[in-house]
Amino acid sequence: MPGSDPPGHPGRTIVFAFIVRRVIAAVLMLVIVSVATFAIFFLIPRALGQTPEGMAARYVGRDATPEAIQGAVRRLHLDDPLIVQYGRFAQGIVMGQDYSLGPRKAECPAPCFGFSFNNNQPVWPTLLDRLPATVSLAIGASVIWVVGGVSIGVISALRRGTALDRAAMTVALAGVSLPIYFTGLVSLALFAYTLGIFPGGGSYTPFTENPVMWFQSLVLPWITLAFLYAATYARLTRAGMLETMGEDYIRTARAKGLKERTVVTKHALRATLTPILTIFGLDLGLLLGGAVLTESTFSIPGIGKLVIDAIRGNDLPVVLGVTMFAAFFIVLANFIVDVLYAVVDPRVRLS
Amino acid sequence: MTAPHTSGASGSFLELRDLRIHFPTEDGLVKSVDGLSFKLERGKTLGIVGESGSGKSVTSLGILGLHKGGRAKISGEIWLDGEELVSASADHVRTLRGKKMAMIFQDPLSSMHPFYTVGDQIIEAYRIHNDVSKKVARKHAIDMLGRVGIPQPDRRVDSYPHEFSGGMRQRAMIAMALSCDPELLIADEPTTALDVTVQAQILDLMLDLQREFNSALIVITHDLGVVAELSDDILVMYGGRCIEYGTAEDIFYRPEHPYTWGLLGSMPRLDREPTERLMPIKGTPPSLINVPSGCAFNPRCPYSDRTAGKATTVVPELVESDGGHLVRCHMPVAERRAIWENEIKPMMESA
Amino acid sequence: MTVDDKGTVVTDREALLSVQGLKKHFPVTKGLLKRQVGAVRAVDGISFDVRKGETLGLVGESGCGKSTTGRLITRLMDPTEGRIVFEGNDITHMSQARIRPLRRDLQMIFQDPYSSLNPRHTVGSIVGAPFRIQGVQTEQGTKKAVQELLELVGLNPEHYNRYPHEFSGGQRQRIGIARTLALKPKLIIADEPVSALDVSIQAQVVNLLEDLQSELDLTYVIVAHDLSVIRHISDRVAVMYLGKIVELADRKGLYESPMHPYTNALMSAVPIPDPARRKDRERIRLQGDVPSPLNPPPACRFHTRCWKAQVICKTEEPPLVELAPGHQVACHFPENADKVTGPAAAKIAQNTQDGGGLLHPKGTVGGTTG
Amino acid sequence: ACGGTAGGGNTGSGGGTGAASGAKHNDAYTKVVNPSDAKGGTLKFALSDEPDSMDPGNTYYAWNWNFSRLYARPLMTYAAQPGEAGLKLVPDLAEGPGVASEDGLTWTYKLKKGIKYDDGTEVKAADVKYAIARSNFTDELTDGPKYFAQYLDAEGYKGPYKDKNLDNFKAVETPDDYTVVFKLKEPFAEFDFLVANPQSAPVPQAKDTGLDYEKTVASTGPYKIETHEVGKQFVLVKNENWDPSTDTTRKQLPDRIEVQFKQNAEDIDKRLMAGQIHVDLAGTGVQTAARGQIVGNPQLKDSTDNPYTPFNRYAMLSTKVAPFDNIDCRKAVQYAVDKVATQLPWGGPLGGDIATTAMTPTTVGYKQFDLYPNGADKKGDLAKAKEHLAACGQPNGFETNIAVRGDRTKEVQVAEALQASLDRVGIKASIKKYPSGDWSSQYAGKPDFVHQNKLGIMIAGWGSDWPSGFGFLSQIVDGRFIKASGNYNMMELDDKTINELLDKGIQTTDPAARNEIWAQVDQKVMESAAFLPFVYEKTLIFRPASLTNVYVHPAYGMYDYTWLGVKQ
Amino acid sequence: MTAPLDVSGQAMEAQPEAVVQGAGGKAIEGRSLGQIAWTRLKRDKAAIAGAVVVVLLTLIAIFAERPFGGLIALFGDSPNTPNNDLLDPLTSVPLADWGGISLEHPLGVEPVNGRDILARILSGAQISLLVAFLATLVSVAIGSLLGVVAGFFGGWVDMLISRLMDIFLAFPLLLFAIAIVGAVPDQALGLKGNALRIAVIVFIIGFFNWPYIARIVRGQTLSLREREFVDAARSLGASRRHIIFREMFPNLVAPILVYSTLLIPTNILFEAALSFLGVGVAEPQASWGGMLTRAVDYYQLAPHFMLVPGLAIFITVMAFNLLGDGLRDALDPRAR
Ligand SMILES: Nc1ncnc2c1ncn2[C@@H]1O[C@H](COP(=O)(O)OP(=O)(O)OP(=O)(O)O)[C@@H](O)[C@H]1O
Ligand SMILES: Nc1ncnc2c1ncn2[C@@H]1O[C@H](COP(=O)(O)OP(=O)(O)OP(=O)(O)O)[C@@H](O)[C@H]1O
Ligand SMILES: [Mg+2]
Ligand SMILES: [Mg+2]
Repeated sequence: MPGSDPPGHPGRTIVFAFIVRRVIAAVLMLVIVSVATFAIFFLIPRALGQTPEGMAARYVGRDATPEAIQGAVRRLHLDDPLIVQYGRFAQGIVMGQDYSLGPRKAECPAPCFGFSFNNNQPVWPTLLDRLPATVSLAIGASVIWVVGGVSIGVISALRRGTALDRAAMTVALAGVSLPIYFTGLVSLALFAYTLGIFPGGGSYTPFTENPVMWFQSLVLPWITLAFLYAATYARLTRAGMLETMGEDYIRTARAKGLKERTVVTKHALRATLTPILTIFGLDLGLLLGGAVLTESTFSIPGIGKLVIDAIRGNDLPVVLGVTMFAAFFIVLANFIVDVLYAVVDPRVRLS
Repeated sequence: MTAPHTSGASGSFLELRDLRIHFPTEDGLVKSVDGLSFKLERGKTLGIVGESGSGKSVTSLGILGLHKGGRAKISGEIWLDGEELVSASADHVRTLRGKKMAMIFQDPLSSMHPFYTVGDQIIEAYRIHNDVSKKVARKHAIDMLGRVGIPQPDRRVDSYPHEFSGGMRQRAMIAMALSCDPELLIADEPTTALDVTVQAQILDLMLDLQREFNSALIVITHDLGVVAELSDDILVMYGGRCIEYGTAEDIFYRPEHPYTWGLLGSMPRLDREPTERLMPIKGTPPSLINVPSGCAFNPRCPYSDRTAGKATTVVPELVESDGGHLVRCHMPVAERRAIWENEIKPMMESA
Repeated sequence: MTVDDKGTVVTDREALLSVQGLKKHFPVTKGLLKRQVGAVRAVDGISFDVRKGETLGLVGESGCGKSTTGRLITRLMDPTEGRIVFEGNDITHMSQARIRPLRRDLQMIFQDPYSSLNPRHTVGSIVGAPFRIQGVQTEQGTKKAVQELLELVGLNPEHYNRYPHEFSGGQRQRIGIARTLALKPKLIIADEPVSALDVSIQAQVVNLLEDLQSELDLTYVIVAHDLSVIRHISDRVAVMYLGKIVELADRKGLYESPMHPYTNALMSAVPIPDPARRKDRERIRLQGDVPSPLNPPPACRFHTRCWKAQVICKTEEPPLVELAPGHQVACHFPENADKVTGPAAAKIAQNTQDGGGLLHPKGTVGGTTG
Repeated sequence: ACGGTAGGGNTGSGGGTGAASGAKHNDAYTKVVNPSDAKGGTLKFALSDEPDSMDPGNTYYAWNWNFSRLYARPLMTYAAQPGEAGLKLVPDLAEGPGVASEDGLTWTYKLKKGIKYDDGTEVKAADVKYAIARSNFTDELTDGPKYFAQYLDAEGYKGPYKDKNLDNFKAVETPDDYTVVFKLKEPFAEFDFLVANPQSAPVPQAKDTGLDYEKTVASTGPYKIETHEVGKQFVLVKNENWDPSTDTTRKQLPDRIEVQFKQNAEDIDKRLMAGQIHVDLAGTGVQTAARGQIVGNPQLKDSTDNPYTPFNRYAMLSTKVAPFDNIDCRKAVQYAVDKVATQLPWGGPLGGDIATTAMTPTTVGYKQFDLYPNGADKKGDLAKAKEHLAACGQPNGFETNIAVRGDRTKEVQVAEALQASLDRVGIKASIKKYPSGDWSSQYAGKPDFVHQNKLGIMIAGWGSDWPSGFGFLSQIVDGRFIKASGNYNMMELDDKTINELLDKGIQTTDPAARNEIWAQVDQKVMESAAFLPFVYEKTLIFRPASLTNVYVHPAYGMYDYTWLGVKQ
Repeated sequence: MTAPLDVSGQAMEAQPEAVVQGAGGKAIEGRSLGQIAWTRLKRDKAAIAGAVVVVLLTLIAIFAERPFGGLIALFGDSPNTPNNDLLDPLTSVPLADWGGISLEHPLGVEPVNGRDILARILSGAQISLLVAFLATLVSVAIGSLLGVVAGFFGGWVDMLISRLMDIFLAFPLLLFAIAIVGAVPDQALGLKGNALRIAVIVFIIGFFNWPYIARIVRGQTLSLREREFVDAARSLGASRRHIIFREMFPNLVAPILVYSTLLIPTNILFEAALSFLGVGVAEPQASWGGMLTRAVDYYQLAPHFMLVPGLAIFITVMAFNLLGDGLRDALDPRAR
């Protein structure tokens, strides 16, 4: 409503209500995601004829007796109705749960995503344990791609039609078109094994252990991952800049006598980056849920590697846990982006 | 053009000499402005009227030097207060923008940056040309907002453009344009987007402010009513050229160009008895790529048969008919006047 | 139009269209559960008749509900309240299926010549669409009929296979008009038919509309914000303010002796293309903007900007009544009061007495300059 | 000692490679390379996988049966010797080999006195009994084999987690603290092999934490657990309470032993060659890339050994799926197969020797023979194959399916090679991939499924749990072991002679006579033509120069992890 | 939200230049928007190059194995014939240098079994393109339909579909794909083997990608719905079906087309990634991603084996992207 809002609006309650609403929506979404994930991993196999025994057989030794399999079925509650299994799963997340280790029970405080079928470790601490690697990868790469991609995009847009622009956009297109595992392998072959500049795959070292090694081991994955995204961001930024530079308010800024650099950085870039921020948030959220391909190419012990291994090993609780975790990050990113957007773009503030 | 530019500083505050602004495009060369000349003194108002696409906006942006660095081809001379702007460096012209000359745009919403408060945008305009602290600039911005009639300027200064109504936005635009006391103010369709009642307010405001600042004002519009309210002199543009120029009285009481007659005849008027029929101009505005040969208006001109065949072959010159009244028409002065007096005027006044 | 004691609508025999107490409120919702927290009162109880063969003009500032009215009459929107009677049929709540055949007689011209034509269809298919949609067979075949229509609106019939983007704004508007005319409607609602056009083209279209009216015996409701165009084209004019009709009169009465202060202000705000008159003109300058229709001022909606407003204007809504023959006004303190006849005059006199004093001290809200 | 992680990072320049001591390729196969008694240092292992469990009672990984001896002493163990001598069992916790009763139904072991856990308490016979109970009779510890449950006479026993009273476990008796008596359902002459399994390593009931016990195993060996971060790393330090005088097979050289799990396989090779780590714990050899490097570099090659693993890689032809119910059709396959091609996926000659028998060369009782010589170049005898096809009534070949574990790249490649070689004689085989997780419970190990889906050929592999003909063969060729699910006799060979021979063998107490019988079984199995051996698997394992006391233990097919020391 | 694929071009409008210039202009020919787009596209060399490659690839995919063994037969070797004699028995890599490139094997042979790489690349092209096309078709079908419905009907329908999109977007697609493909039995729905695999992969990719296209279509529909020609049709008494299919749909074709062209490369990459992770089509059927997986083990010993399928994917994806970008520019009235 143009001009009708008295200044000094009770903004805080509105922001609060907005946040509460979004949180409720996010939680609802997570519930749905968890149900769907659960259905996919537990319902589909059953629908396809998998029996509880068949599932249990994967988790017992090489030639387990039927009794052992039955025991595993009981221990893992695989014979419960699915709804009960889901209920236990959900309850575990909210209230924690116990788990029989044999002579005694292990406690798994909330949020409990259950125990790995394969090594009996609680899933949640495993996830937390794997998180730093993924975060290292995602954050480092995102810094590179945002800085790189955005600057290339801006320069390209400003030098539209020049050889520089065309070259940058060709490289960007290549970046989007190359499968990340391929770039990863090529860069490993080249920089790690032929030239020996960087350590090879599987050399990830936690930051807390050895920051120098941490950095060295992540340079290649960062660059590889950033290459893919930088390309996308360069294209996005360029398109956005071209559009923004044609906006009336840019003309106004020039008409005020602003220096071109100010026009570009303060006026054009600000407006261009706002929608890109949204995409960035979602991309980062997605990555935090596990950069599956990058992590498996470079053997980084992150969430993505964890889940691939878990899927291969049929470790359902871990798969379930990671999926939820990943979905959580996506939902969280969505939420943060929404809030941030409201901060950055005053036009959406009150809606 | 052999004459050295030493002819130099013209006496007028603003003088355009044979300004041409052409845009090379895929479809051909767009001759948006093709040989435009006029003079304007301080404290005077020039109205430029013409149909959509006749080159009005391109002219005004050209004066501000906003086509520099783009793909436009500019030739001719623009003298502003003794300085030639076409040949001046882009950076020098930039320093003049905002301070020496300023502009008000048609659509105030899209012409203001959506992410910055109105105050910030005025402050920015002020601080480019005045080395003052933020605080001082803010005070000035509040001052300016107050002067253009925005209620509670000290609170509204922190509003975003979208929180303003259309009229208030246009006031804010004016405040921004006037923040550095420009000597030349160009208003490109300042009221087209507004309701009549608000338009009346803005027109009043512009008149008041011009009187107060004694600046030269160029008002661009296609509403003859608006020019009549504001202008001392009027320039009628058609197909990138001036086809008639004169005082407001010349244009409204003694128009000599068939196109001007058409404009006047097309307009239903509240101040006269309603006519039976309007007198439209047939056909559509010309393409600026393939300007009709000869007189650009000839395909639409009901009198082209009275030009002894010159209409389609010879480009008419802009000739002074009397006392500064310039007309670009092949018909002899006497014949034009006769047509106006005997055919056009009576029809327009008949009920 | 009146309602007899049996409740059936007895319409003016001449009235082609009759609108009574028409309202449209757009709900404003909030939150996850879409709780309604208010309503935009776009159209808030308007009544008028349109007689056969006449042109009714609808003017007002942006956002006062003109387009909404047009869309309600053509049932592109469902009214919140009120009644629309077209040719004796109550179409207020008629289902789309039942209203379909009636649409042949009730057509609409749109404002934006760029968006009102589907860019992916040829002129032929655009203008021929009414035949196809309504399943009308023409004697000469659709193509021929379309070409005739194109000729009728002054377009080259050979343009049959062209696409809209190949035409200028004025030509496009003609295409739109040709489409409207295809089914030989009785009533045409035109929403700002010329606002998007250049003056010179505008005149062409205005002339065309007038020609067609006399040729085809059409009835128009023309919506516009340009008072001079409306004066040129209309027989009667309704002035709207914030979802209400504040004044409704024939052209002469309205333009020569406007009674509602708003009409007055509106007219005097129109710039006059006569340099001589700018110095000596008496102008009424309204202050501020139109209030939000989300929260319109009580009683007389104009009282916040009216220099004549008194306390009564804030408490008692003036009804739209006929103050002079054929001249309906909704105001407690009309201008040109000398024209007022009948009991209304007394009422006004009484208002002037017990009005409760001016709401706005001189100069703060508007008034004359000169 | 020094040499923690911090130092490890930057060592290992090019000089780290090569055989410093002048050892040659396969030297560790026959003798101890770099013998040394120098103590100290940190021995570093890496594993690309993670273990099923580090609990000796709950693991079925071959390397872990080797490795767990560092902290768990079973009743018997293999002699610490390279070559055939290493396949001999010697007493470990026990004073001597088990004594069987006349009827062969009880086996009695006497424990050595004075063997202590790392906390100083003495090992009691009841702890051995408890270890057997928990590892074979609970729902929780499912990862290890269940031989004791299978052979002991423990009808109705619920296991120690459900029934805390150990006295109800009647199949094992402990008349005193140093005597353990096992009661069997049937005579079982190779019982000593069973108790060489780490499951017989004692566990004090009070210390048992079930699945979590792998973090706190009560050590009887030369090392004890310092930390165990499941799935990440495992650290052993010296066990002061280990008495070398009671232990003839182990050494205690490094101060510290570290294992990192879940390391990148290729990277393990690189670190091995750079000397940053000492042993690839899995013992399955280097990856393809490293192999290529090693093959081309004689110096590197001298640092490697190429031992047999306990595995035979083979295919089984289902005798119940047409047309393989006809022995001639099976023989046609035996002749048609290009064994060079099926050897390639394993890594060529370095990955395994072309196999012609069911038993592997490192199994006691192995005899070499070849019933289906398929050409001098081993690429198939197509003429003979066609002959048998004709005899089988399918002169133009037939269609069949090859089932394979889809996630086992090498096996898939073998299937492809087999497919291509059979194609030459008109046998059109389609490859069916199944997930390895459910392979034996749902697919190839489920005869019903095999019949329904006409899985004529199933690619498999088998490594024996103890290196005898019985250990190797009984599960895969005994007709009475055909199970409705979890079946390993996928060819469904139910030959009376074979079954009887197996029974006879396991009751024969004389090792020589017994071994003769195993060879006969092998012969019989091959005669059925349902068993199609590809290779006796070999690995190419790398021994960094810094490793001392290295030799390949034949029972495990990898280095003896209890002997290793490191140079400092 | 990934906007590289955002093609929200507000259809064709407001192009004063395209207006017929009555006087002085050249004789007017009726040019449809498609023709205009085509003229513009023709000027875009990169897009044309992309289009040429796309056409070639499509032909290759179609004629790879048919008729009569197709292109593969032309070049000699069948994709599944091993050539063990070309391999070093110790390392399983090609004996000859350069990965065994020779006249018979123009791109060399695979390690381990010596299959002809060219033949496998050609054969793999079928899978890549088939999966990508079909999956795109599925997404486009679901996405356009739901997008139009959401945009057109608005209200709770829109709300429901939009939430559904959010939920779908919150699923980690790759994980699901891996899990589901892994769980698929050998035979179901009357399909078996690779046919079933492909069907499942197509379904998953298609089914989880629809929200992207639905978003775009919904946005377009929303803006189209506001256009007056929709009102015009309604005021003529047009049915909803008429409005959706006759009025809206022609205007949605361009963005859908552009988006599809840009979705295809994404899907090619996705299929390759699935194969790379070992859940794609089953051997011996060649697929590019599957070849890359195998190459991983040998990428130091036989780098050509990694490069060839990698480049194949790259070129294909690049070609589609170039074409898509070009189409977008050609169909977007603003991009000039
Ligand atoms: N950057 C440009 N490149 C190419 N052509 C241009 C450019 N800017 C303007 N033109 C063309 O120049 C002509 C004149 O444009 P201009 O904006 O001056 O018209 P105008 O008189 O201001 O019309 P309106 O009343 O619609 O604002 C138009 O035909 C326009 O298409
Ligand atoms: N679909 C809608 N939902 C909510 N509010 C609406 C809707 N359509 C119109 N309105 C509001 O109703 C009021 C009247 O709108 P309407 O379009 O009828 O005005 P108008 O007189 O035609 O104005 P204009 O001259 O700008 O076209 C405005 O305040 C507008 O914001
Ligand atoms: Mg303009
Ligand atoms: Mg409107």
